[in-house]
Amino acid sequence: MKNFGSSILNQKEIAIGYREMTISWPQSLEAPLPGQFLTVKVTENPAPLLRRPFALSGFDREKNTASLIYQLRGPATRLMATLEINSSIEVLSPLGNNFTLPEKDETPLLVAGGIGLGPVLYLARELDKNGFSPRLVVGGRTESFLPDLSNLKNGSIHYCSDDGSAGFRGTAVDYLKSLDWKELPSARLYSCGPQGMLNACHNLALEKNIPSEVSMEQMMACGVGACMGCAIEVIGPEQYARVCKEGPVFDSRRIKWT
Amino acid sequence: MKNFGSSILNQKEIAIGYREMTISWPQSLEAPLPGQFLTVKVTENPAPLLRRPFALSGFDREKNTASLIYQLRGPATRLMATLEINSSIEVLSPLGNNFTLPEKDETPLLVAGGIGLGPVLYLARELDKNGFSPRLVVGGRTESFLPDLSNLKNGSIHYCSDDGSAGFRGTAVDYLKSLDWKELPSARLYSCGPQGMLNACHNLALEKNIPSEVSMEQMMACGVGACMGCAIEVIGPEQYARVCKEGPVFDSRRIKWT
Amino acid sequence: MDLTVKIRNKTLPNPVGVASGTFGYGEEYAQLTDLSALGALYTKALTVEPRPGNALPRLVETPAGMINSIGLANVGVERFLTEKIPYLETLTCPVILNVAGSTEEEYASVISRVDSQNAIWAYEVNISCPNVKHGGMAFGTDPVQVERLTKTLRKLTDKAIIMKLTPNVTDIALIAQAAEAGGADAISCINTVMGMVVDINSRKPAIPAISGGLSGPAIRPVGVAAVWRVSRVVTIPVIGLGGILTWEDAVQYLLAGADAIQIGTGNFVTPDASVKVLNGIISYMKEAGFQKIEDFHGHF
Amino acid sequence: MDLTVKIRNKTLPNPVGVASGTFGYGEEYAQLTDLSALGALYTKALTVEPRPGNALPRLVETPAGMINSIGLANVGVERFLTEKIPYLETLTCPVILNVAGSTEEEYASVISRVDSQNAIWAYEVNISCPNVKHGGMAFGTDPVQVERLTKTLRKLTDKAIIMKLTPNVTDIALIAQAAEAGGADAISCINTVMGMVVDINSRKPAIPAISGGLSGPAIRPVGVAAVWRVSRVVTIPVIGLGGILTWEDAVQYLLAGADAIQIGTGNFVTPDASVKVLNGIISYMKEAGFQKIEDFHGHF
Ligand SMILES: Cc1cc2nc3c(=O)[nH]c(=O)nc-3n(C[C@H](O)[C@H](O)[C@H](O)COP(=O)(O)OP(=O)(O)OC[C@H]3O[C@@H](n4cnc5c(N)ncnc54)[C@H](O)[C@@H]3O)c2cc1C
Ligand SMILES: Cc1cc2nc3c(=O)[nH]c(=O)nc-3n(C[C@H](O)[C@H](O)[C@H](O)COP(=O)(O)OP(=O)(O)OC[C@H]3O[C@@H](n4cnc5c(N)ncnc54)[C@H](O)[C@@H]3O)c2cc1C
Ligand SMILES: Cc1cc2nc3c(=O)[nH]c(=O)nc-3n(C[C@H](O)[C@H](O)[C@H](O)COP(=O)(O)O)c2cc1C
Ligand SMILES: Cc1cc2nc3c(=O)[nH]c(=O)nc-3n(C[C@H](O)[C@H](O)[C@H](O)COP(=O)(O)O)c2cc1C
Ligand code: FES
Ligand code: FES
Repeated sequence: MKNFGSSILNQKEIAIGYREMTISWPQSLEAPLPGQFLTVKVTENPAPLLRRPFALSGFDREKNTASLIYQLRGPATRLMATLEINSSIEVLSPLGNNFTLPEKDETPLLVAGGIGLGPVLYLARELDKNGFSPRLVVGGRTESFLPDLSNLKNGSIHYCSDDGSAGFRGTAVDYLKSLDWKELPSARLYSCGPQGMLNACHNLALEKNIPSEVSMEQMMACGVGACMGCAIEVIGPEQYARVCKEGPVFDSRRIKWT
Repeated sequence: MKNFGSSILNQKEIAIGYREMTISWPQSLEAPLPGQFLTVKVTENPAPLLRRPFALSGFDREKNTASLIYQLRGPATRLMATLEINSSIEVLSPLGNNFTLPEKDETPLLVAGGIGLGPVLYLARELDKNGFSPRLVVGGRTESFLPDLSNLKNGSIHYCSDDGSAGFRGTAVDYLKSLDWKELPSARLYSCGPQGMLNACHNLALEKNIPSEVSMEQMMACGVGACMGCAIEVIGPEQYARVCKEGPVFDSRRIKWT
Repeated sequence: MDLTVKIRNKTLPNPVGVASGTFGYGEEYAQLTDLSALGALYTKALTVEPRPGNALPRLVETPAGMINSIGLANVGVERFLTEKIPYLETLTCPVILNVAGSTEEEYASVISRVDSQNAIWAYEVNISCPNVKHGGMAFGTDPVQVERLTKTLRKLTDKAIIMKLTPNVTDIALIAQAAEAGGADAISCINTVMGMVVDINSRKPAIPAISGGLSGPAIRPVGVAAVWRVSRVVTIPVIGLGGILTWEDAVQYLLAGADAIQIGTGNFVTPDASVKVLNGIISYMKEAGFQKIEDFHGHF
Repeated sequence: MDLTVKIRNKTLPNPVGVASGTFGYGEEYAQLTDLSALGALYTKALTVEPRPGNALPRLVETPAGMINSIGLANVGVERFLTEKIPYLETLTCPVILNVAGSTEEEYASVISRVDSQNAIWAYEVNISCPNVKHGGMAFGTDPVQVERLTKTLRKLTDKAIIMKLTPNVTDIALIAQAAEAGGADAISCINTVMGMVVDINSRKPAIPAISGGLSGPAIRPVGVAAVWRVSRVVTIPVIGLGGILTWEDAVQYLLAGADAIQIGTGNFVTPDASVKVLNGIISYMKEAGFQKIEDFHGHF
């Protein structure tokens, strides 16, 4: 974990309203794992004040570059979009925990929606590299929300759109339900995206009795576990867990879904 | 007077730490006169909050473009320097009063220091165009503070630097004092720059018994005369005058110099 | 859609006003925004005698805000009647006169002397002023003084009396209740928050008065909280202000319990903020299916 | 150059501390900043019983600031002694325990139960908490309660007692005097300013507790003004905080009368803000020819 000045090496639009940014990574710093995130200080002016958290969407140990996918939403992401190549930003990373790797014989099912694409994509690529055959399911409202993803070697990518304008017509979870689950005796589910999607993934995992991890979101201030601001409700002896420290990845059975 | 969206047509460094910006001007809007200023809204974020005032340094009625010269000082000017050509800014102008034109037979003596260059340069060019022979005296600490100015047709430019690295060694007022005042029976003084320079110009004008106008500065909030924030002390029935409304140009005899 | 806001026996055409001290007497902004579209124009504070205002400089910027130390710079009642009233008479929007003083008698004297003017729609009483007879603490910090002052002024006029509260108190709800008990027709809140900036180069306060009034987006959460607390305990209309730049900010105030709002510092940033905010409120109401301003209330 | 700050019978190594609730127990920041360089580390508030903290979400950003509604989330005295003290014992910087409670007895109980710990350098008493026995108004809003609470706690320990004041009062100087009269060794000011944000999409308050504590640069002018007023009327050291991001901000506080400062929200923006601020203060002192912290005082 380190707070460092990073150079923007590249950034481009990958879907309407979504951008991918590639930044330099200090050689001395540990590589981020899929599921981990960074926080960005977007401006020296005091507004927007707080650093903004983004999941890593990729990492290249050889080139020492990391990438993130972000949606244009408010002041911070709008500012980020104006940053030119070679300009620098202040980054604090790697933060939080990471996705658990599947067992050797498990089929990894990965579900991404909206801003959840980054961490899931990173996980898919890592799993693919490590000999797994991840099935990456990407959901969006229409075709225009679906980024063009580089193909995986062993894995596969499945697009779903609510209006059927691309790929499967329906949600990512609808797609998963439509699979032939008999040929998926030992699957493991990973998801990141809107709360409703995560909850549906959790329910599916319960139904199919498979392990399931979700990457959660909450407003953050410190990002390092110091302020208790990013708490979410969990089941267990402690009522709350910190998304930035105990998370962002949680066993979906630990979350108190509401 | 209008608040309008303007395009940045050009901007470049003209001396170390000083930049000139050229912006588009609405066709329907009155032309700004030398001495008048504009205020710029630099960001949609609430910090820096207040609009920033800058004097016009030039205006082209044919092309409908205006320019300003600004010094990099703090958050607003730093942001302005990052604005790319064709990006837009919100401008409120023309604001304030303007310099009084000299009488036909008067020699206009113009004194500029630091951020006072803009309005004085605009005045010099206008006077030059109108058949006067303005003598523009530009003072700086060293050569590197002195911008390269396009030559005037009838007028002349005189550089002064405190360290003698360019032109006359000494202040702009020292230079004026060194002139042969017998050949300047009817001169008129205009100045804009640091308070000390303005005060020295005022004293010189008193000594030589010539008319003298100074362009003043004060922190501003509204820029249109509504808030009473930009008051300065003046001599007369009212204790204070608003720089944005009664000014920024004042007869130097009206100012309560301190 | 009904945008009117009832105060005493009259109605404001819409809930968006411009705040005292930030809009002069309107004339300065006439070229920049449509004055006839204003829900109300609150004038700069008026005192009996002319006041030159505070020493210089009077302004300093702060993070997402500014501090002003204008003082009660104004021309006094006499010149107000001859120099300002003629212009105000030409305006079609309601003009609310902001009234200030150092003693109860001064406030009373202002109102008595101007009350016959038809150009004045109502009074907004600025009680952030120090009471010279009570050790210089602001009128607005003591419920007893607030109730008494309100009662005194209430007797002098048939126009609405709006008491404008300072946020620099332990319990603003208590002050609002005192104003209502004294007969106020509405509450404006908030005035500026006490703040201070030190110039680290000169090692002096940035403004000679040492501390001044903080305004702008920085204090918006303070204003919204004040409106929420005040609107729980009074039955008269609450006019919310403090840090409103955009229509979204204004909607926050309305949802928190305000019946109307004012834009102060926001005018400096966006000269036609009032028109933009009003249009934004109208669009929001359309989308939400709100018919009237009260529909903003009671959601939590 | 002497950077130390004397409080009671001990000295802080330098004036730059990190504020309660924003720095955990230090462990979370150990990789990001040099903890041994801290003038003081103020821990998250400790209460007798564990508290889970407030409902979610707990944070919302505001212009140049943020509102938090963490509540007094902490593990309680028992687990503090077993889980937190061992780490705190490894730190070389002074650790100041922030103490909270709902009754005078609760505050007293915390101090009694932890006072033997050498890892605790002093106590900072958070009196922004509502007093359940006095109708829920915060302890820190009533000078009588503040003096009594300070007296009670003063008797229980030989360690320094720092009373941390809330800015949500009419006259903070009065509260500071009450703390001094009760035997406080220093004053910290300010805690957060009451603020509120409404989510205009859900039409609910952004945080379930409705209002929360505003912190960050937005409130810096409020904190500087409070330090100025308090430092005029007490003889004990004043520790200034509220909105410090940079060394320039810290110098403003010192010039306004603070003997030391704390960085709260600033840590979130710049994890090693404390080191940067300290270095900036040192450079400023060199340039100004200041030999000691008191040289910041008396310039106006
Ligand atoms: C662990 C984690 C990982 C994330 N990964 C990604 C990602 O890979 N790609 C992506 O596009 N977005 C991601 N987000 C969300 C991202 O942080 C917000 O989109 C971003 O902060 C928006 O900032 P803004 O100023 O543009 O918009 P704003 O208008 O400020 O905010 C829009 C929304 O973003 C969220 N948000 C704002 N500030 C914060 C904050 N300080 N902490 C957390 N959430 C905030 C809030 O829900 C807010 O309603 C992640 C969030 C978390 C907590
Ligand atoms: C009538 C007038 C004409 C001006 N013309 C020019 C010009 O032609 N070129 C130029 O470079 N500068 C000019 N200035 C000064 C210019 O406004 C400041 O340099 C600018 O505001 C700095 O902003 P900043 O955020 O970069 O720096 P900051 O760090 O915010 O400020 C640096 C200094 O600029 C001044 N300043 C800041 N904000 C304001 C404000 N709202 N109103 C007035 N002064 C402010 C203050 O003296 C401050 O100490 C003029 C000022 C006035 C009043
Ligand atoms: C420059 C300036 C002058 C002000 N003068 C007055 C005044 O004369 N009377 C008054 O009641 N309030 C005065 N105020 C307070 C505003 O009306 C308003 O209550 C406050 O600024 C908060 O709103 P804002 O954040 O929208 O500016 C003044 C504010 C500013 C910024
Ligand atoms: C997330 C958060 C938690 C806080 N928790 C406490 C606390 O437990 N006890 C306390 O006395 N102050 C607490 N505070 C207040 C800070 O210590 C500080 O007084 C306030 O935030 C103002 O300083 P700042 O603007 O530098 O943050 C908390 C502040 C924040 C932002
Ligand atoms: S953001 Fe501070 S604990 Fe998670
Ligand atoms: S800046 Fe408002 S009156 Fe001049």
